Amino acid sequence: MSQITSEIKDEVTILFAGDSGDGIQLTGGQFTDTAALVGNDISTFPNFPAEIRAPQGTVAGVSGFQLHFGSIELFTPGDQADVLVVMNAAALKSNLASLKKGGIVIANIDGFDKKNLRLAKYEEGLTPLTDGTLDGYKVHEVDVTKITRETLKESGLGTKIVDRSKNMFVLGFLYWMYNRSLDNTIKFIETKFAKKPELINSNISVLKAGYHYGDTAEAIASRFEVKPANIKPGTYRNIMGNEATAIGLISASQKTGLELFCGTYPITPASDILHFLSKYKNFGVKTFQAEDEIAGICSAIGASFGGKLGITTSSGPGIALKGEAIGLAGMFELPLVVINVQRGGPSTGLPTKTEQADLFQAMYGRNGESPVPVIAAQSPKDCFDAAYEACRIAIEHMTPVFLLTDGYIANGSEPWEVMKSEDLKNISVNFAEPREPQDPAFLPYKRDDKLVRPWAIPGTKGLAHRIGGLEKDFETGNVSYDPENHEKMVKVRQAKVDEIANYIPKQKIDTGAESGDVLLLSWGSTYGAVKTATTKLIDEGFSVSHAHVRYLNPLPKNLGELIKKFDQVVMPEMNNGQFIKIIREKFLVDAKGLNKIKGLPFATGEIVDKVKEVLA
Amino acid sequence: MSQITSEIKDEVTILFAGDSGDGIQLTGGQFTDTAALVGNDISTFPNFPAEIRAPQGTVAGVSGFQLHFGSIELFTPGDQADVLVVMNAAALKSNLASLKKGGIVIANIDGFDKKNLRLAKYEEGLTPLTDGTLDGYKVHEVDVTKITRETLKESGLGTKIVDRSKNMFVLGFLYWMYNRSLDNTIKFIETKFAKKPELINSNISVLKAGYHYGDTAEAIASRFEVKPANIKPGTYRNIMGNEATAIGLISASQKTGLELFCGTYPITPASDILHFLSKYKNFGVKTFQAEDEIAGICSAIGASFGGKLGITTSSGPGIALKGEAIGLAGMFELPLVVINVQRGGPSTGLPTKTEQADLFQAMYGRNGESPVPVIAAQSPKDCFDAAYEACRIAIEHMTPVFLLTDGYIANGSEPWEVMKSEDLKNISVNFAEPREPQDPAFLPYKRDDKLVRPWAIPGTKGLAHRIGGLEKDFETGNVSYDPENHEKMVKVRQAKVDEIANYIPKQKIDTGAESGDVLLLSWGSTYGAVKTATTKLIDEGFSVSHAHVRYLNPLPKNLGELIKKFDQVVMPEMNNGQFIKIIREKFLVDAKGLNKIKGLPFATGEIVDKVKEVLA
Amino acid sequence: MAEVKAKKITAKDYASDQDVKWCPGCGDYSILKQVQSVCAELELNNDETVFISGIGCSSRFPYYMETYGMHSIHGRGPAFVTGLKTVRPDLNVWMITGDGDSLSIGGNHFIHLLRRNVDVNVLMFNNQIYGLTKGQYSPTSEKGKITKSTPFGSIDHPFNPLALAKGADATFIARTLDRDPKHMRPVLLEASKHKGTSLVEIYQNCNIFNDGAFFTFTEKDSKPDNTIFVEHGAPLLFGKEKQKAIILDGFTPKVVNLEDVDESELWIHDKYDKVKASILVRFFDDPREDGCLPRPFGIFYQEERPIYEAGVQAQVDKHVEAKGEPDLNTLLEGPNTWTIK
Amino acid sequence: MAEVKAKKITAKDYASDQDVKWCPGCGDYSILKQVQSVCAELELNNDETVFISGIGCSSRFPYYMETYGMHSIHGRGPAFVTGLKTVRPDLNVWMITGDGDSLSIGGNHFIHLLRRNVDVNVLMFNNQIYGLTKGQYSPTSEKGKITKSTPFGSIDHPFNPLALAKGADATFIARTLDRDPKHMRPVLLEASKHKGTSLVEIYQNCNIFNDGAFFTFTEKDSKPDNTIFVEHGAPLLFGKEKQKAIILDGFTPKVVNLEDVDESELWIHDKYDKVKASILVRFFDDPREDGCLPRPFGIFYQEERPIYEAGVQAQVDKHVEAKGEPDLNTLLEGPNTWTIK
Ligand SMILES: Cc1ncc(C[n+]2csc(CCOP(=O)(O)OP(=O)(O)O)c2C)c(N)n1
Ligand SMILES: Cc1ncc(C[n+]2csc(CCOP(=O)(O)OP(=O)(O)O)c2C)c(N)n1
Ligand code: SF4
Ligand code: SF4
Ligand SMILES: [Mg+2]
Ligand SMILES: [Mg+2]
Repeated sequence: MSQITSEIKDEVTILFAGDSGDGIQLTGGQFTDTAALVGNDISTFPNFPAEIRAPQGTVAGVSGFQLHFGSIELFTPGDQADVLVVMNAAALKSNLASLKKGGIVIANIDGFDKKNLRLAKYEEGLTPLTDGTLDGYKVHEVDVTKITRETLKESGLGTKIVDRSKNMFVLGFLYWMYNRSLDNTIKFIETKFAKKPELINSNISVLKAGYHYGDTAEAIASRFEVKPANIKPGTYRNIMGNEATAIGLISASQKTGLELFCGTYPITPASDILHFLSKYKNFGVKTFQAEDEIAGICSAIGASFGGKLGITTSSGPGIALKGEAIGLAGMFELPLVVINVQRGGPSTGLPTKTEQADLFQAMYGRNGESPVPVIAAQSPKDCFDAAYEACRIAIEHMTPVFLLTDGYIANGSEPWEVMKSEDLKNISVNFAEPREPQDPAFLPYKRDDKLVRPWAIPGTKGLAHRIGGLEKDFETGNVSYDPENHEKMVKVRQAKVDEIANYIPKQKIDTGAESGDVLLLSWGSTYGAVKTATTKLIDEGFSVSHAHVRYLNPLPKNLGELIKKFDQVVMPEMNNGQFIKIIREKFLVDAKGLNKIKGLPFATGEIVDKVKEVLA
Repeated sequence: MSQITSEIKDEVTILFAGDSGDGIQLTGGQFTDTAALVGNDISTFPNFPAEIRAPQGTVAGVSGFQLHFGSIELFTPGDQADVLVVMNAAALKSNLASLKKGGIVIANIDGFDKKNLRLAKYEEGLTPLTDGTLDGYKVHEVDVTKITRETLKESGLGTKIVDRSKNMFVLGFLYWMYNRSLDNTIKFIETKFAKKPELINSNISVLKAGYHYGDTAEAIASRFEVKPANIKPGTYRNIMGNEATAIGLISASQKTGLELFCGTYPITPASDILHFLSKYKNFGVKTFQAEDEIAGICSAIGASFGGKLGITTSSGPGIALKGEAIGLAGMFELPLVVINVQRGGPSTGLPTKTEQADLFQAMYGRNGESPVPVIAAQSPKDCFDAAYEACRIAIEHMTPVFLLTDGYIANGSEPWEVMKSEDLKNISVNFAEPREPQDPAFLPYKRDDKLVRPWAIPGTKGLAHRIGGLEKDFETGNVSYDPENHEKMVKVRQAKVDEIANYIPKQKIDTGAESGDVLLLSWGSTYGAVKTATTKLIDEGFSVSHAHVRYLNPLPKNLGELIKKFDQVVMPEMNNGQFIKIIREKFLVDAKGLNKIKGLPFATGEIVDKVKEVLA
Repeated sequence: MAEVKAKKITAKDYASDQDVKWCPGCGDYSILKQVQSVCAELELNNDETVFISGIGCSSRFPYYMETYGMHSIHGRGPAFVTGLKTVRPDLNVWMITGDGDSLSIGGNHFIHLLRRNVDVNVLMFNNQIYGLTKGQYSPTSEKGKITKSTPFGSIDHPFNPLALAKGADATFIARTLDRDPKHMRPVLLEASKHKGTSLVEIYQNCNIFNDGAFFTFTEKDSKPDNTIFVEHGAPLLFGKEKQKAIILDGFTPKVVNLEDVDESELWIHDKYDKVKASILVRFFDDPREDGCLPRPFGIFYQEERPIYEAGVQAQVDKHVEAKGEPDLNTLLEGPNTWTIK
Repeated sequence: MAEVKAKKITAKDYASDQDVKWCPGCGDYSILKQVQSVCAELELNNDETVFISGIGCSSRFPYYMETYGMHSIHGRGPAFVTGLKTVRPDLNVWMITGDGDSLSIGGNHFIHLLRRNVDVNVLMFNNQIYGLTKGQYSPTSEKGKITKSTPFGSIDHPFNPLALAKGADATFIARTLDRDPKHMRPVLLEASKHKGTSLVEIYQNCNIFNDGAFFTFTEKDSKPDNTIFVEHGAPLLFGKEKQKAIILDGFTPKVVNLEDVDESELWIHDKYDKVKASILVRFFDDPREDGCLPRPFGIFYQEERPIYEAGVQAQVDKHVEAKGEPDLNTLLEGPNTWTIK
């Protein structure tokens, strides 16, 4: 056994990549759980191919899972990887750019045979393992397939099944590299294959073989240690964004006692919200997979009319179909939450990639003056809070509400300190009271001091009334073509949305001082990258602060004030500049955009560089 | 016969109002034609009820036609009427507010009987003709029904038919009041009833009876004269906005030799474009009344793919359904004209009223970064130029183009100097040339220096290629998930639209000096009112100018410069402030909005007052 | 209904305070009247009844009913209905739609509603025209129809709405006429009793834009020979004296004189028979053509099939039973936690 | 086709240069192969052929064809096709769609395409699942289907696609199977020759999300007793030895032993017979049930009806003839002008 050193690291990013069939997501998930259990902070991001299962070995079929874990607080899945694990040539080809200069490559050499090289479209006769492509990287070639087969040659299992446990070898090897216990994964294997005991043994053997390979292989010069992070004591779980959204919605339903109805139509990357919700039938959740997005939202409005919590979910192209109905919900003044898990656009665009380019669609994608509150989630776990808050605003202010998340945080995950039901903010539901014939006539559009009309649900005695999309009288809600009434109604619908600013928190500076040279002003899923960049810049001595806006409409009342305390405003967005237009228009400040439109989240460095450029 | 004076007037506004069945539109139309023939400038605006034919006598069933004619140039159908003609009590009730203080009311007293008063919901036992409601107005009561029946008592026609010519009496009377010849209307009657000669005589008799009634009736103290306007010599026709749009489209089709295909679905107030287009089959026009708006636009894109001129028309709620397909057309980079005849919104809103509140929907109502050129028409006749220009941009720049008009100009009419085919700007169509196998591979997304890709239509040899909504490679157009390519494509699609600014006229000041205290900056159908107001303000000595923007995206290159020459910018819009947001954001000027959201066009006075307020 | 109800419920109790604004003479009035009267007969509780419509002249209907109501979006009525019924199976829901609303823009929601079998009564006012937008042809307009948008005649082959409904596996299919209130009433009653989506197509005269479209079937002269009123268990007879019958000759329906056929050959209407219904909905000849089959009215088909909202509720109930009352804290905790101390 | 064509046209001439990216083993491959081979047999000109699709795994199809192609919007294929054919009746157009694409979001356009009878070949890849979005149930999934979005089983009654198509008055209705290329080929050929909308439903195995959905109809053991391959003019026979027949007993289709019935009683398939087709499309029993009818394959129905685009063109031609070549100046001038001097 050679001399193996142990290096201590604050944070490490590992990128697992291989064919869709290689069990990449599972491998990544296991490492994540194990890291979480020892108390590392973590942040993950899976990266799926657009094809379901494109031909094995091709670049189109590569699936990736990026995991960032550390002894410090983390806010992103890492800009670039320290370690790249590749199961085949295609995986290397499509991910090498994501590896840090000088990083480690762990390559399954069986995935670099002639056929795989050809499928990955490497030049005939050349292999990147030797042709200089990997100069400057630390490369560990391992014949995973061979060793796995070797390990299980006595198992009596068929080759196909044997080969499926290759990922356990890799996992074991990485556990060794990072000095991790196998216990958690062994437990997992035992549960997972409870009904197929022969697979329990085989998988555990291969896992251990991987671990022991680390011990014995000559090649590896150092192991790494990542200490537990200084995380607030408490009980944690790992949570994906879409899961957090679903749980946030159900929590709002449970806290209010309003049955949750989700009318939706599958679309990437939003479908998982439906999948999660549909499991919780015992929470009274009703999911309706409609014939299209229009039926999805209209059914949700129907449910809201019936006095329940109507939700609809989709992504950009599907949201495009909902505009007319969102306008109607605005006229109805009924609660409704519209969730857009944004993806790369325009049109069908890049369905499995991320982007923030649907903000304007949320703000303005309807005919007429049709204001709708818009809020955005900033990280996987934050989807919970954002979804809960969207429900609160919808119900308490009787309005459709847009919740924007995106593919990056929807599929990404991070640890979440488990909340208790009691910790959740109260949401008040005000159904109109039944009336007797002798009571004064019911006025379905008469507003309270929040400018909110009553929620009068069918089945309530004496409240029978009709609603519709034609302009309505200010109080009775009857159809009205009166010009003055129309203007009054347009203004009051706007005022009602503006009024919400009185019921949301003031804008805070997230990181940095209250005034200074540069304010980084961001929204949505860029949070982690911008925060990390800000910290870095401050460390380097720059006068930079970061404010992150959850409430995009209405804006927090103090936002203008806050902005004006900085000489410059820089706004990173994963689009061609949308929120920046709102800020420029509203506050007449010459904010500068930093725009990335690559279907990928920001790297910290990109933000750091931009700020330095602005300050230069 | 009493002494009748003749007063000379520069301009007069008459508002005809009555039941939908009273022939109001026809009466107004005839007066218009006659006024045009003697050389008056004219501008008209019909005002339909939302119900098809709401119960006779009710306010909901009142139909109106406003006509402004004069010896001076006119740009609006008049703020308030000099003369209000009412066929019944409901017509008075719903239109009195539109009459100038001291104006003339001509009331058909038969329409003020008990039943009519009740239907119009006047208080029991009171009639507005005598209860003081009309104090301060000059009222002429005429028993139109009685005199009409009297006139035709020998005709042998049934009462129902007789009563239908009541409107001719009114028309005759007004011809007398304004000293007009009956000739044009007599010719019209002769043509219209060519197949029913008995109706020719009866209608002409009643028309004359109306005229003679003016001569004999004691009540009328003065006749009016409106001299011919100083109109540019030429041949004119009267044209409605929707008709002008249709003819503009057909003209573009004829000039380019591209067959016109309009895929659409009926909706008020856009349907008339379909109705007009569908008459011109001999111009090779193909209209497709689709099953919905989505099919309408998709079929038009199909036609564009086939190498023809694809058009789709709708109004706000229908446009809401087209967002996804507009995004696709943007990805396809195929010509397409999307026409939105805006109406009162949001949602179903006020279908028969006017508004300009769909600008943001046109700009941003899609997922992802999906820029689309937007232009707007400013008056009924201008719909021709705007439609033609929309086709030019679509074809020459291979892009979907939004054309915005609205209910006000779509249904309004004004004289239009007839154009000749030769006068029309050339539009160049560039189909990709066929290729032989030995030619270099065809690159469907390779751009020319305008950043425009080739139009390669099925049936062309050697150009077989596939297009789709997924992100495409910069040159080959093949599906590409490459991050850099995506950003490049997003930017180039934006640049292509921005590039159009090099192919449109610079922004001009319409009225007033190049610099000054206030710039009135407007767009769309507010043109006439703003121009009239500007003239008035200048006459009163204010330093005010008016610029009217046709090209809303991209903006004319010099707009920023032009704006900055004024101390203040005031932007009248029939919405809650949309274009103003674009101007504020882009030029960081603190423009002030003047917003009217009543389903009605601006009155000149409203604009004048606002400017004075700003300058105070 | 409360037992002490003193006053008899009448149709008027279902009329709202809004002015009815259809054109004078419109067939919609007669339907409104029958529906209000059927509501009275069924003693529906105003507060537990909901009328939902799309957009069109016909879709103004809910405004005129003193019940809960929703005038929604063109063509989307079925989706609102499905959402509402899924969470509120307790309500009595009616959907009002036009031929354009349900078969043009709303065609997809319409067929999905039928296949899902949500428990709602659908009244389709078929006037073979777009009324509200002032007279364009609709998907039920006969070919060659001259309208504002087809000045030279329409080209599209029209839908046969009931054949389409059958193709979508509707569980209750009926047709009636605005001008035959006596026929309409029992059909509406049966429809309202059916558990599932009850589709009633109502031929409705638009006297402004398509006057007389159905006069062949409604006016005294032509009605007897051009219509056949089907009744469960009775043979298909028609004609002024019920002297004509329909039989199936091989696979072809044929008109015969009653006296020429043996009783055993007669086609006995059975509303539960799928095959018969499939053929019956296809009696859709142009009445202007020679030798055409009469147009049937009545209840063509009825089937018991589980209703959608009940299936949804059953799954919820089953899971509540199996897993017990929901505990939010368990949900928040999830299956896998770790603790940092 | 040019006469001097030296090289025989083969299926390969219709394969584009793009990598085919369906999952290995997907039924789509077999369909692609047959379509390319049928194109070759028909010697279609690549430049005059267009494939248009919606969105879904199946809808990636056009990328793989060396013809003009359009991968459009989910469910909207029929609208693009209608626009294209209306202005370009000269093109040979195929539409590719999935069960979700055509029957879920696109249901309305689908039925309108069928009624209008635009001349296009529609291939509906029915895998009874949403493939591209990773496995939710579709409108053709059997009731009780467990998928990602229905972990406890679906509740919706599925569409019978061909019954729906019949209800929408389709003029060509056929069904075939990915795993029976020998059957698929002639069906595709006939479809491509039919003037009007030819609907071919193709049962397609999604081996990732719904593997084996149609194995009853495709695998050797179960196929003979569960399928019936209809042929025009031939009796409805099936079974391993073609020993079973179907007859109509009154109004009820029944399975009998061939030897037990008289030849005259046999149901002879007639693809031009509306009534027979109406009944045949309803042979849609769940094969897991006892006494069920076999599932039919082949061409169920065919009818000659004018095609939409020809009707549109005829009106244009008629008006050009009647009014002469268009004169733009006349149009610009309109009917009523006056002159100011
Ligand atoms: C999205 C949308 N598209 C179009 C319209 C315009 N529109 C209103 S009703 C209607 C058709 C009405 O026809 P039908 O359903 O037959 O009702 P009817 O008026 O004949 O009773 C149309 C096209 C609309 N309101 N909304
Ligand atoms: C407007 C819109 N909604 C939803 C989607 C997501 N989506 C893509 S394909 C598909 C269903 C595919 O099912 P099917 O048509 O049966 O095709 P398959 O993949 O099974 O071949 C869905 C829901 C989309 N692309 N666009
Ligand atoms: S237009 Fe026709 S359908 Fe509409 S209200 Fe008038 S008569 Fe009735
Ligand atoms: S998911 Fe299914 S349908 Fe889609 S490519 Fe894979 S096997 Fe074929
Ligand atoms: Mg209708
Ligand atoms: Mg499918």
